[in-house]
Amino acid sequence: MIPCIPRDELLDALRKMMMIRRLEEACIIAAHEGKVPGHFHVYIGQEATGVAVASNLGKDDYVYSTHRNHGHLVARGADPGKVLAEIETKATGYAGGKAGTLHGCAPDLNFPLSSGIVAGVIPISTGTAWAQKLRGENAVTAVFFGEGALEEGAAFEAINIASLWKLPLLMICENNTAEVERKPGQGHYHAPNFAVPNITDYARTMGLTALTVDGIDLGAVWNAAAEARERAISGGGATFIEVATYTWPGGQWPTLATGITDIRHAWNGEIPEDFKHCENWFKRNDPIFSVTREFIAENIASQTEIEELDAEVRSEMGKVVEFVEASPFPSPNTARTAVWPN
Amino acid sequence: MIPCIPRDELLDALRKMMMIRRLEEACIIAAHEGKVPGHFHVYIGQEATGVAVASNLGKDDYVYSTHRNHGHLVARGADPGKVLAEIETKATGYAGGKAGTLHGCAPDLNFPLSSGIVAGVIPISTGTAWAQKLRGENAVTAVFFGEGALEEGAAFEAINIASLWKLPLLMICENNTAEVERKPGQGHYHAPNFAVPNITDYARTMGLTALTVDGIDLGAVWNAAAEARERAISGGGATFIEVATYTWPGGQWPTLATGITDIRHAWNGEIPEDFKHCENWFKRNDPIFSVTREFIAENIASQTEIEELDAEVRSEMGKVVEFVEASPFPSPNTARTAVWPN
Amino acid sequence: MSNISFGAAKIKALSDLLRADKSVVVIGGAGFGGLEHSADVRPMVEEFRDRVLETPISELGFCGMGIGAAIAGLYPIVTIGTGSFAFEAWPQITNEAPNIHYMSNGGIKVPVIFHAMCGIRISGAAQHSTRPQAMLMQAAGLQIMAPAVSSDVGPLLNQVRESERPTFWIDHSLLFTEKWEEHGPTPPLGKAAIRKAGKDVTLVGYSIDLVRCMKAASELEALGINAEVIDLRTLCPFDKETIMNSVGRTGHLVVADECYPAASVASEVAAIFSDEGFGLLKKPIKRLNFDAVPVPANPGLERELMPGVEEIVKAAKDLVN
Amino acid sequence: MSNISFGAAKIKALSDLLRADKSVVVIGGAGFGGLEHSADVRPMVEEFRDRVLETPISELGFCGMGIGAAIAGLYPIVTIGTGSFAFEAWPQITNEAPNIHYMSNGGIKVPVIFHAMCGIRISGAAQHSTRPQAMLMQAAGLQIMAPAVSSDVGPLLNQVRESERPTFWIDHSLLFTEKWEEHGPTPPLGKAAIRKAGKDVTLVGYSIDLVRCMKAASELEALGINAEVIDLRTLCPFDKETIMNSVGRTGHLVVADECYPAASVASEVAAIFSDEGFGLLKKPIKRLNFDAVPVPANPGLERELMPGVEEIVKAAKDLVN
Ligand SMILES: Cc1ncc(C[n+]2csc(CCOP(=O)(O)OP(=O)(O)O)c2C)c(N)n1
Ligand SMILES: Cc1ncc(C[n+]2csc(CCOP(=O)(O)OP(=O)(O)O)c2C)c(N)n1
Ligand SMILES: [Mg+2]
Ligand SMILES: [Mg+2]
Repeated sequence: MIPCIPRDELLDALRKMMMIRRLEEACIIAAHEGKVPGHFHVYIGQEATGVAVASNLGKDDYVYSTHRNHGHLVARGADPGKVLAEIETKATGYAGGKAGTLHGCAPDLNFPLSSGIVAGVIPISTGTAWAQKLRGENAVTAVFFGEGALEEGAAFEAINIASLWKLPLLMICENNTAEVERKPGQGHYHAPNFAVPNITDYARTMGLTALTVDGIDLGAVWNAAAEARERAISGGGATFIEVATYTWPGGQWPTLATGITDIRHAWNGEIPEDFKHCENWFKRNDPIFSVTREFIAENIASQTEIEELDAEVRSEMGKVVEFVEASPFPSPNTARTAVWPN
Repeated sequence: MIPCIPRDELLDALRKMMMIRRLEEACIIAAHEGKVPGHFHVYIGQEATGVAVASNLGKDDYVYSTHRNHGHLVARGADPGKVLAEIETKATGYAGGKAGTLHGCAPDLNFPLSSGIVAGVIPISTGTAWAQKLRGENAVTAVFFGEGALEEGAAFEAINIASLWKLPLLMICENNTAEVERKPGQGHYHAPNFAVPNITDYARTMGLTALTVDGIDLGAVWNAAAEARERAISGGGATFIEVATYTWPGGQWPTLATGITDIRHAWNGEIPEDFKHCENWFKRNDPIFSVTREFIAENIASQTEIEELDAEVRSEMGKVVEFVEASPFPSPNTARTAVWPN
Repeated sequence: MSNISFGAAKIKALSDLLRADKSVVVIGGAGFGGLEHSADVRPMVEEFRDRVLETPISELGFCGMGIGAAIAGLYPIVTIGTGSFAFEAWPQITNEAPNIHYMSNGGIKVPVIFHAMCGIRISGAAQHSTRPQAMLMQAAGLQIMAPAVSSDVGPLLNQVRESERPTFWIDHSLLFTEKWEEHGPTPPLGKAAIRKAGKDVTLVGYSIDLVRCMKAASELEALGINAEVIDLRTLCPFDKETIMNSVGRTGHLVVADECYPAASVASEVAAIFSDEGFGLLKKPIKRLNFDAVPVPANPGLERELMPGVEEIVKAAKDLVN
Repeated sequence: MSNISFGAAKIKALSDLLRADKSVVVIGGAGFGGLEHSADVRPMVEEFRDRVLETPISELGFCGMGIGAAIAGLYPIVTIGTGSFAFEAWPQITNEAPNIHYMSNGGIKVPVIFHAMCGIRISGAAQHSTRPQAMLMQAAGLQIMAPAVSSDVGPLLNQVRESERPTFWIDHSLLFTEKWEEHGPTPPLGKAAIRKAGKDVTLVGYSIDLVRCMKAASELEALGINAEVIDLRTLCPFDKETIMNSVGRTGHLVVADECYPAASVASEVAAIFSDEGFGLLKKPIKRLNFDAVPVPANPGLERELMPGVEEIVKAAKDLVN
């Protein structure tokens, strides 16, 4: 579905999605060159979610994220250069190299924190939403988390609180294991060990408005976010949005498992030799391809226009990479700064 | 409802309920004489629950409880003398004065622990049930907790685990605030701050078999427990039983708010002068009265037989009190024993 | 001494803060003072109803809520109840709140204060008697208050507020009714205070143990022993200088600390004298901690494991004679 | 040195335990070794499939589960993953497991062992680098293992098993691939080990810091400084005697400890010499801790705050010269 917004905004949304994709590709490349210290997580395959949600937020709204925060930051409007710089722990990053990939933030954009502790950020987000409600602000809080976070008691307690006090909160549960069968005792990475087959049944029983949308459907996420924000501001309380995407093959130690994105695969039906085993990715699961196809089908943009947009984004990302390359690491004498405000 | 069991077992159940009541009365009296160190919680008004559940457990089954454990211990068959002695932290108590009222246990009866931490015992009970299942035993675990425990993430995590692995677990949720309206921000003691109006909807959504029974109805609790144990042993998994009772007027700092129980009030319709304000207690909420009335109505026992039973229990409790009075406090040189097995 | 109890001072200071500034909120309801003193706390709760959030039994959830409210610009006073329940919220208190300012390179402030009634309360038994303070000293970025005298409460609360640092305030169940007031200026945040000057032996305490040290000091005077008493007041920042200066004069040191012995507040005090304070002690320190045994329900057993005034007096006598 | 890494020794020891006794179970799945080494751990998980419970992301729940399974007579090995996640389970680890035996006056045993990969792992950043060991020393009733050498793993695991005590086993993310083996008898449970005899200075470490002390010791030999290296091995029980005896000979002490400085393992070591070990030190101790700053993501900043081999060598030199 295509969101009912002006064309330029539609193109801007796709542009943001492409920017996230190129940033994550650059991140993986940098990682394999040993430039990303520590364990990192990429947002490939989930770009539509972050962009659709963030595009519906106001500047006074707050955004919280998790270990998988790169895309949320860019979607919120963060400077990709400062984002990638932080991922590589450069001095020019949003946190001067102190946060790294796990704890991405953009304080000036009301993006205070990404917690690396599964579900850790959810209780925090309820407090921010409560403050907004207490002050009668026309603002909301959006918190992104994975479906695995629901297994933590912290998520339960926060959901109960959000429901009891009808908080102006958008709980975006990114279920990136939509295809995985739910059975107990699954050892592999973030395999669902949650007793409720349909996640939203749980949220609904807890008293939240809850719905599931398809993570490759920009419009569906867009509308869900818009309605949720409207509901939150008009006192209708928190909304739980499950965004369903299939597991991206790039895995837990990210590799370019689906290659460097060639936007033409969106329409030329080709699947590159090396990636024949990832047919679903090219045919269905890549949200950038699916949105591109929709845009072309609905004459929002031509193939050429899309290719131009893509080229623009790639050259901007090229500059980003240069900027990060040229950026220094933080000076040791910053190690002890910013422990306390005063 | 009257459980379909032989008369002598019915009388034994009522006897146990009376024993719990007399023990709690003795406990409150002792407390007001300064003999119960620390904060304590009594089981008055919930006697039918503990007795009905415990009567359906086998000797290899395990029982876990909370800060409100006195009644569960007696129902499980614990020696009332050793229970009251422990409450008064005497050397003759089950834990030699180390556990006190909060942490009542009876190791020789597979009653390992009462945790004073709300919901603390629930995860532990799932581990015991899992062990029983792993070893293919014909045994189950029963865990008692209050409705307030559901507000803790610990309870959520344990429920999820119990549901995923279909554990042989009886989760007895004693909702002793059945009459309290559920609205957020209630400050008074254990006021429900839980977003799900019907507790069982939550348990059911989590995949457990769940039902609600009336806490003054011995037979209803009895049958629920019997079926739950059967289900657990035959691989049907855990059952969540909400037992609903009204808040007993004795309150958070227990006082004899409904007087010393005079069993004749079960049938003579009188409400003592000082307790006119507690009409509901005498007419409906006292499970001992209600069970007594049923027994008489169904000719299980006559008023005289009930009075004899009551007299028997009172005299036994008299001996219990004497025993505890005569019991010494633990010797200081036991303070450092039993920290570690070896 | 004075007429205002520590608890009364606490409630007054909190009320003043709430009255002075609409951005101050309370999360957790009538926890201050514990059940015993909830009646004293209720009026404050009623007066500021609209800014008091009485929470579910969800410590992890509502402590996180306090952090999020602080990030949004409120000043949340989070009351946890018994100190043991801080364990339920441990991930938020020790692994979220203290890190956020640093992880944002100073971009985000988290001015939240957690309060809990900690310590050996007489028959709290094993699970309701925890002393989390030494554990909390291992959470860099968390400020820790542990005052003892009524006259410290108001000024400290305000200093903490101005510091904008995430803070844990250690209350003690038995301190609420204690009446001890100091006249003269309150030391700056992070400085210990000499509550009584003396030349023979230094007694170090904080929270309820400071009260015990003061009582011990007067008993010692009667025995002709002139003890100096130091009130740590805050555990992070931790004021080594004041302790070293005092021991430099007395050469003798007794530290009273309800924590378990290993890696305790007393360990940190003792460690000073193998380090910066090397050579200042004339004799070995006397470390008085609760024995390394779970807390028993029976008061006699509890007392057997618990250093009190008597043990402080004896320790000081052994050192001086 | 040897050919078997600490991690390999760990997996072998666990597998032996599982093979030898059907009542041994694993809760938490392939946590040992962390993600980096999950491939090494998988075969064990597969071999004992039916006795491995791979859990939800519910540390509080599954650590409690371990306790309940232990009460029922199993021997649960609970693997938490990264040490920071132990905070999620803090109420079960510190306020249930260590109290149950005492609260039942010895009637109930809780033979459960928790494992976690703790410490400064290089860019774990603020939330994944916690060192919970000093905090855990404040939980009386909890046994704490923190071995460093491959040859200790098997014997210690068996001794812990036999002790039937609730135990927390501190692993270190960087220790897994370290290869250090000792020949000769393993000390009894609770005793420290002298890993290298020396006369000039005593270096005390445990877990990864012991490895650093050993490396420092050989560098020091090259400089003509003869260092004695003590491996604490267990933090509770805590073996003061071995440390005192060594310092009695050397008079100089360096302790390396990744914990934050206040109320740390190093504090406890230092405290000995203001107390039972009074007078044994010829010079002030050198306490090497991670600075009291949240752990930054950038490796250079992390290194700036983190005492390594270089700092141990320098500290020892400063003491001896
Ligand atoms: C409390 C806690 N437990 C375990 C982990 C380790 N861990 C990191 S990411 C992850 C999986 C999270 O899955 P999900 O919430 O669905 O997020 P996703 O990675 O799929 O985006 C786990 C278990 C953690 N970071 N925190
Ligand atoms: C983790 C924790 N938080 C708070 C408390 C204080 N507390 C003791 S009993 C209680 C109310 C529990 O209500 P419920 O679970 O319904 O049990 P009930 O007392 O009604 O039997 C509370 C909040 C506690 N013991 N543990
Ligand atoms: Mg996921
Ligand atoms: Mg209740």
